Amino acid sequence: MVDIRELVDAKNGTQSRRIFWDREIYELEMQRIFARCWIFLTHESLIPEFGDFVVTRMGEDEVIVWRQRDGSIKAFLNNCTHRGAKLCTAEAGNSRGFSCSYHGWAFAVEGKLASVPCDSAYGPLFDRQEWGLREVPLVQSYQGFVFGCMDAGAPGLKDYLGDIAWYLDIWADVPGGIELVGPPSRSIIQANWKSPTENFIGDTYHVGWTHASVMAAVLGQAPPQTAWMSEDQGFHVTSRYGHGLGVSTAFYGPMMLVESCPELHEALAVRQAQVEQEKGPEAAKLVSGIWDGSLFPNCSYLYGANVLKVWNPMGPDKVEVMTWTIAERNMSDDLKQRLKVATHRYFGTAGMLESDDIDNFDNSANRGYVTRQGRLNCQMGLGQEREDDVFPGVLGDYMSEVAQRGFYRFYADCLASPNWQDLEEATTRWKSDLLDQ
Amino acid sequence: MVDIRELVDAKNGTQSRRIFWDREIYELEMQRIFARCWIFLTHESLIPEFGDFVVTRMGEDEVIVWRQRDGSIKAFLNNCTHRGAKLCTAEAGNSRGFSCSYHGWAFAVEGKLASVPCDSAYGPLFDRQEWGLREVPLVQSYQGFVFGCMDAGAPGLKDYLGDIAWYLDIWADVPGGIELVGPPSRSIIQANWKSPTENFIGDTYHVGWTHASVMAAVLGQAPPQTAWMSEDQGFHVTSRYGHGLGVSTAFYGPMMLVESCPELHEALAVRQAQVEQEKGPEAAKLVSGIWDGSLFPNCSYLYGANVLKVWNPMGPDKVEVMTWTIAERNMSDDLKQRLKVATHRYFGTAGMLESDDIDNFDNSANRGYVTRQGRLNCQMGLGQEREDDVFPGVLGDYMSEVAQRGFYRFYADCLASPNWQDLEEATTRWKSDLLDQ
Amino acid sequence: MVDIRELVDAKNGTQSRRIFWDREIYELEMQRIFARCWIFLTHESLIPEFGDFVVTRMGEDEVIVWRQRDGSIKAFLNNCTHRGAKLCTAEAGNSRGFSCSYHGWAFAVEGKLASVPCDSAYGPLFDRQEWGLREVPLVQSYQGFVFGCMDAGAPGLKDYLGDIAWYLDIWADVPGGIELVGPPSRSIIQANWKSPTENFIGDTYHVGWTHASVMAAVLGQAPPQTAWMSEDQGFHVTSRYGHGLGVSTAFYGPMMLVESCPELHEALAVRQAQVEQEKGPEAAKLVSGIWDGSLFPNCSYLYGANVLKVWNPMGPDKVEVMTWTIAERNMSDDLKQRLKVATHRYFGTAGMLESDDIDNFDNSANRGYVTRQGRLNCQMGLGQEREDDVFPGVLGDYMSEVAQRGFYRFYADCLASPNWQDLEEATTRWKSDLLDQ
Amino acid sequence: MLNQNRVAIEIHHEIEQFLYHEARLLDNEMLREWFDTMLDPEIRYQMVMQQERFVKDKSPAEAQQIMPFDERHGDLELRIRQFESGLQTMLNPRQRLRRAITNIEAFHQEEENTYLVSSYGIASRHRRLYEHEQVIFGRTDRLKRAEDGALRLVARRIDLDERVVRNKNLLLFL
Amino acid sequence: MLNQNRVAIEIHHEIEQFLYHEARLLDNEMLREWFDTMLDPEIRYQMVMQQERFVKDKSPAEAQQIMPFDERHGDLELRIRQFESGLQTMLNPRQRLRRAITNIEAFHQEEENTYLVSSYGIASRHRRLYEHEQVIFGRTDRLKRAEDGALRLVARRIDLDERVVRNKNLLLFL
Amino acid sequence: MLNQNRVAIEIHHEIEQFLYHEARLLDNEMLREWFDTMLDPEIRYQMVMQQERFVKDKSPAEAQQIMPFDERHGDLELRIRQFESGLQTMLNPRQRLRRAITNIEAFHQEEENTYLVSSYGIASRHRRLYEHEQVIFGRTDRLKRAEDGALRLVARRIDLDERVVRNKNLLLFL
Ligand code: FES
Ligand code: FES
Ligand code: FES
Ligand SMILES: [Fe+3]
Ligand SMILES: [Fe+3]
Ligand SMILES: [Fe+3]
Repeated sequence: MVDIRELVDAKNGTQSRRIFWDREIYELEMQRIFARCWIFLTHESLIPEFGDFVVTRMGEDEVIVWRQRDGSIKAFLNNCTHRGAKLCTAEAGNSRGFSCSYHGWAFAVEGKLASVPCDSAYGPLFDRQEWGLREVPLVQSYQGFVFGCMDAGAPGLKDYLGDIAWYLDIWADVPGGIELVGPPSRSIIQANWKSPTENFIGDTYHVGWTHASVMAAVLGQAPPQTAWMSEDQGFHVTSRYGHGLGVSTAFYGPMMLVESCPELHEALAVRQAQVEQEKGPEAAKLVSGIWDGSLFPNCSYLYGANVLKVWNPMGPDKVEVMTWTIAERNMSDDLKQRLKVATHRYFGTAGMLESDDIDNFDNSANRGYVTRQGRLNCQMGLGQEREDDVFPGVLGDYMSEVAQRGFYRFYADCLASPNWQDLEEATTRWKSDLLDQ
Repeated sequence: MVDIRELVDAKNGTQSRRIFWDREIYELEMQRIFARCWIFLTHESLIPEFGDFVVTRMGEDEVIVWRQRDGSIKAFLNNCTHRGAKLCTAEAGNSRGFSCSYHGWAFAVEGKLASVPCDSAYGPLFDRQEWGLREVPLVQSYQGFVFGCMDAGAPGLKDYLGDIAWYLDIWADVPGGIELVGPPSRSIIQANWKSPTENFIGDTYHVGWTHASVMAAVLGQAPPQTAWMSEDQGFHVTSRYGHGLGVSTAFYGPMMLVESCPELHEALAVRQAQVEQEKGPEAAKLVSGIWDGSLFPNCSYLYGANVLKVWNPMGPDKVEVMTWTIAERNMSDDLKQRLKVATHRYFGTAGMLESDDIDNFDNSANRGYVTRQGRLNCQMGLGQEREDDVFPGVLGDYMSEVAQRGFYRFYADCLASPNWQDLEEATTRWKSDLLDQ
Repeated sequence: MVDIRELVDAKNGTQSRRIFWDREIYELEMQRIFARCWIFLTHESLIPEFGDFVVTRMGEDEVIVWRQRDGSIKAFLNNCTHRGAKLCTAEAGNSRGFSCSYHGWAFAVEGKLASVPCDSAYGPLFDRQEWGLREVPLVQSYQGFVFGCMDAGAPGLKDYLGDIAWYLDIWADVPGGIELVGPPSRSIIQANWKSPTENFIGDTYHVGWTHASVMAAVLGQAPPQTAWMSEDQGFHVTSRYGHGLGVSTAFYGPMMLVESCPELHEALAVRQAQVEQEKGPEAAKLVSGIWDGSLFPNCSYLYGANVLKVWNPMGPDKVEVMTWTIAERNMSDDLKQRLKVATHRYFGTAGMLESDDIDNFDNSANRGYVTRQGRLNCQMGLGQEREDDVFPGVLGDYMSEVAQRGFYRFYADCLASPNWQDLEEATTRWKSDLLDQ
Repeated sequence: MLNQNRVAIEIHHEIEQFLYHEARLLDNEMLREWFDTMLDPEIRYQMVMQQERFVKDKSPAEAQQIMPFDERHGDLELRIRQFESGLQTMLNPRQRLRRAITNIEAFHQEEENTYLVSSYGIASRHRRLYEHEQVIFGRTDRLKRAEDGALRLVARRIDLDERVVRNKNLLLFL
Repeated sequence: MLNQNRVAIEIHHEIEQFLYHEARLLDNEMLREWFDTMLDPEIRYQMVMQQERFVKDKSPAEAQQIMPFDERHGDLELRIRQFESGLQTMLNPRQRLRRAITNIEAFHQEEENTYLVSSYGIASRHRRLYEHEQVIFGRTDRLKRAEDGALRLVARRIDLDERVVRNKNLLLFL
Repeated sequence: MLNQNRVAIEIHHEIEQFLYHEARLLDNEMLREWFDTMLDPEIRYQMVMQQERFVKDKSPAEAQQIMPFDERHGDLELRIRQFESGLQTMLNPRQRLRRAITNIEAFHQEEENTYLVSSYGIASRHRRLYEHEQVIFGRTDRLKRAEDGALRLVARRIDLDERVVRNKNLLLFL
């Protein structure tokens, strides 16, 4: 059995390289993380109408996310319960039901086995009610972001987001709401799913170094790496269930987008005024910044650069990256399309920033028996965690690894806990553990 | 250890998805099924002369099947016993011996290590007699079909075929005998080996649905799926060791072949008369029908469409498909060649019917930890098993899954039994278990 | 747990096929062989100057081998200790330090973490001294060949080479020393790493058979296989730690090279005179022969054909082959380049001899559950081992498998021993065990 | 295919464009247009794979080769009707096929206005999210100039280099 | 792309050589020269992938397609400046890209001296010791003869056959 | 390879057909015919791979490159004799090689009747039941018109894009 506490030293901020490589650990992650936590499915804006659906994954399980007649959303395993063929072969569309390609069992939008060809051949021992699609037990939305959870014993989505919800509201609770502009770009990279997630959760550190080429192209020359660590840069946050984010207020969030989307200037000013009114001036300052963040386990976003990412695991060494553009619902269609192009220019599969990052995540660096005995360091700002009057969660400097440490703290708790009850217990004193350290 | 009874509920006709995915189960299959049961090797007609050989696989073990001087057939592992290099690199041919490419050890047709270059260098501790090719312990034929078995404790081939032999005789025991026209087409598909096997053993259900495009092309429009379930359609059979087959007497067997092979009309009439005389009018009716069948574990055939298939496992998610044309020995060479083309038009790698099927077998549908907790349904006609005065075995309707259930019943017994003695015991009451259910 | 003694019968010279296939055995090899024995890293001539480096592998662990300011050589795992990215992405070059591509941690030539960008963000709990590169504990040279060892408890390199050092001196201890001409060719083949190693350690047997096509091309017709087993052909040697080699004095070593490198004639005569003076006439005779040899576990060479090979494991079924040309330092640059071309003509990835060999090593011959129950034979000359007054080690005929048996004897001891102390004990009576047999 | 019978540059260009046009039609699933405008009614359309036999093997060719296609005009039309049925789940969502054609050489045949054409191809198929397959082949075509002046395909033999098909199926025209 | 508008053989040859020359420039990392000599200032440069949708899906094209590139002259120059920065660790050691171009067909456009060109491509990228990727694509270009008599690329649409990118990235010009 | 030295269309066509013909000869294992009819006795035949070095690396080229082939006429003949020996188990059953050649550009050299030719290639090898390998390469050839009027290959440099060979071996002519 895997010894979790040896793998992750949450207190000292170090991890074993084995968590990025071992198949045994990966299988445990599938079970205790991806079949237990809230997993991003889609945004409501992508399936607005009755019958709209997208197909996505929770861990390695493929699910259909489907708008119901009553406007609610359900999710089902995308597999026929008869002889097991894949049910829906499209990524997205609109349908009130799917017929299996093999023998024609027909499943309705609410998951029922609606009709069975030649059903009179079945006989009385077959009970059609029992063989509907297998439903994801929990599906809930927050700010239109739809999440699913395979474990009926999990806390509700809002509780799961915890301290982070306050922050999400700042950019997502806009009038009219936000939306994701699809379809997502998709690519498969050689990485463990945790590598890009930890990068987006709080890796201020790499920006000035890894992305120097983009800085040089855009700004004429690359600023020094320390440009991202001045006093008033902002902060990073961590939270009970591992989610984290960072805000730099020293940089103008949409700086890379405004050339093709100048309307963003004004939209941002409007939003800033709204937030000031709703949450006060401290919160309002965040609006014009650039944010990075990840929701545990595998959903990341950049506000300012306006991208949302999902890092779908495909084995310990492979990730499928999905990327959407974040827009406000009230924007014009034309602006949304320009935004889509502009965000992909930097963060798509041909993205100028994205391309810089991928080698850094390459999982092959963990190859080797001796190599994997080694530990990794995540100690920047260790011991400097703090609380704040305005900002929820536990904070660290903008240039710190407080959010990554929080991610691995909860990661370890998750793997070590056989169920949500134990997990709740294990994390109940998370804040004092951190602050009293 | 794998819990077989949890994986397969033979009584209720359900299976765990894990049997199509787990490497651990697959390894057990290699041991307890493919190194124990009778495995199709070739047909005698493909190696008629002394020295004729084909190379094929039993499970993942590669074997040379070789015609001996006395007309008997032996089979050997296709590997040199010296440093282990592959011995024969051709698929088929004629040779009285093979010399290993590495150091030239020469093995004779009967498997002996016939000569060792530089043998005087070996010294007295080396005993050449001990290092012949490893022989497959049992090789037997039925109607010219050659099977091998790695377990010397297995029942004889005729016993192993059991109730099914009666049916095979109908189309294979023709005057002059039948033959396979080769070479086989070969392709690798993403499937577990059980998926195509269960399809061919009794999947009437999919024909009208999956193959609607062919029906439309051939008939102008696709008939409804229920067209295959009328009263007098025929039946499916299952037998003690998992073999099964089905006959539809409502369809004219060679309907797809007669356009290019019109001689089949008459041949069929002749054969029908013979069978009537030998086995009676009930049996004769079957002659003009279309049959599907599989011999446990991985050999399938369609009489009427005249193809024989082997589904060679290459891991839990990969199968190499081999396809031969079935012909009567007494047919003209020209007819045999036309038959070869016509059968491949429908069931080759570019076959119009075959191509429809492959997605349905795709093993990736079992990806996902939660997905694999699910069960699959195989209950069509459950509880409606019956015996018949004329037809051996246990019968179900033509539109039923009786044969698939029988396949998985024996599959489970096979995996659960450490040896043939236990396996014989486990299956001894198979018929009453089924009928009294 | 793996039962080593069942896998390798050192006394009788047989092995289980499983050692060439099983993942479990492979993992144990990584631990008990590649993280324990001396592994070839490079030759001093390839990194002559301060800062010169090459990147190579020890087992699957990638290491930087780096010339220090004081002329010594150190080796380090090629991975950043921060978040684990690969450090050096070149194969070779010159540098006094490497900065990680991810966040810019900078490591100096002696392995220290020399500088950390934004280090003031770290805080007092971070100790930079602790996070230098992980160093290979032992790095030593013999005749300029640099080896590393992951186990600090290992005997010194000279002791590890044991009886073989005497032989190496004959061709490597030349005035001015020898050097390797790079860069190496690299290719990946489907083989277990032990297959090519055992081939080079003593496989006289295959030469006349496998390479008959080259003999025919060069000589007009291929001589019989027995041409390599005359009385005065030479001998093979095995030694305590598994290394072995063979010398044929009946063939003129550089016969394939002299056409493009005629200077070799004279160089050889000069060297022969030197050796006669240093080690006597018996040793001198070896100088004009052709030698094959492997150092346990995975470094091979041919003197006469002047190639050095490393067989780097990439899983149980894959090897990366690296090939260098052996030259004398005092040769002219022009001759070295001609030698490089000529050696690759025979032993590069397009090499006329190399190409003949690769199929023989193909690991797929071990596919199959029943196949892997089989054993392999390595008994040529078993029981004919002898000692010699002049030549160190235990000798067998040139046409024998004495060296292969010695390789697998130590291989088994290595896998069975939990540490070097036990391993020393297990091998202490190796010679009498062999000779009294 | 003797060197001296090579067609003149203009005819070569015409043939090359004919083959590229054909590939584009097929890649765009315009099978009926291909069938109607480019094929001669006398078409013989073959795809051939060889069994692995030793070089010295003496068995006749038909014992060594397998033909996934050996079609006449009517057989091809039957296959096209299957594609036109709209009922193949395999093609929904649509697959993306691309036939890159290279190494075109054309030679005059004895019969006037008839050309023997050799070409190589690399066909790629992408389908569903993750499936990607490639098939490498050589072709020997016979082209004839029809009465309307346009070229028609009279015979095609496709030689596949692979013995074991790695494609999900070969239900496609190369 | 009607068959009858095909350009004459000389123009076809010129266009073909233009595309091969372009591939060679790009493969040799001469991006600035490519930008300066082969692109029209009005260039529209697009790369398109399609989401997997059922054939009968009725949603508009922009809801089904994703464009890793939809660039104008200035956007392309920005990207070239990134390559020229010398700061991309991704390109050090250098990668080896090779764009094999096939199936070239060229047609006259209504506008004079303007050609519609269809071509296929197989681009390979080798980098580091073990990475090898391939991307298959079709291109539809618009070429214009500039005042200096030379051809310029006015528009390019690259259609990728793959839905899920298997390349480490697509930071390259096809 | 300056744009302005491109050969005229007729010569280009001749060179293209020469290269296709060569590929077909080699693919059909007619090595001796290739050797006798297409190679100049002064031939220099090189295949080159590059070690992975940082861009700024200052070591000389020969310290960075490895040549699986650097052959003269006699060396090539030696290799052909190996193929002709009939003793290579590697070639029995026979392997299937196919060299798809693309991106051909040809330029006049200073020396009369001499052409510098750049081309790309994708060579595929299928062998045994399951082996399939591909190698991507660029070639720079020097062709000369011999006294008999036919073209001959005087020099060939094959640049492999891969650093680590994935083929079982490279015992083949590209
Ligand atoms: S598998 Fe879906 S209907 Fe049978
Ligand atoms: S391995 Fe077969 S003769 Fe040595
Ligand atoms: S991973 Fe190397 S500096 Fe961060
Ligand atoms: Fe980044
Ligand atoms: Fe079917
Ligand atoms: Fe050899």
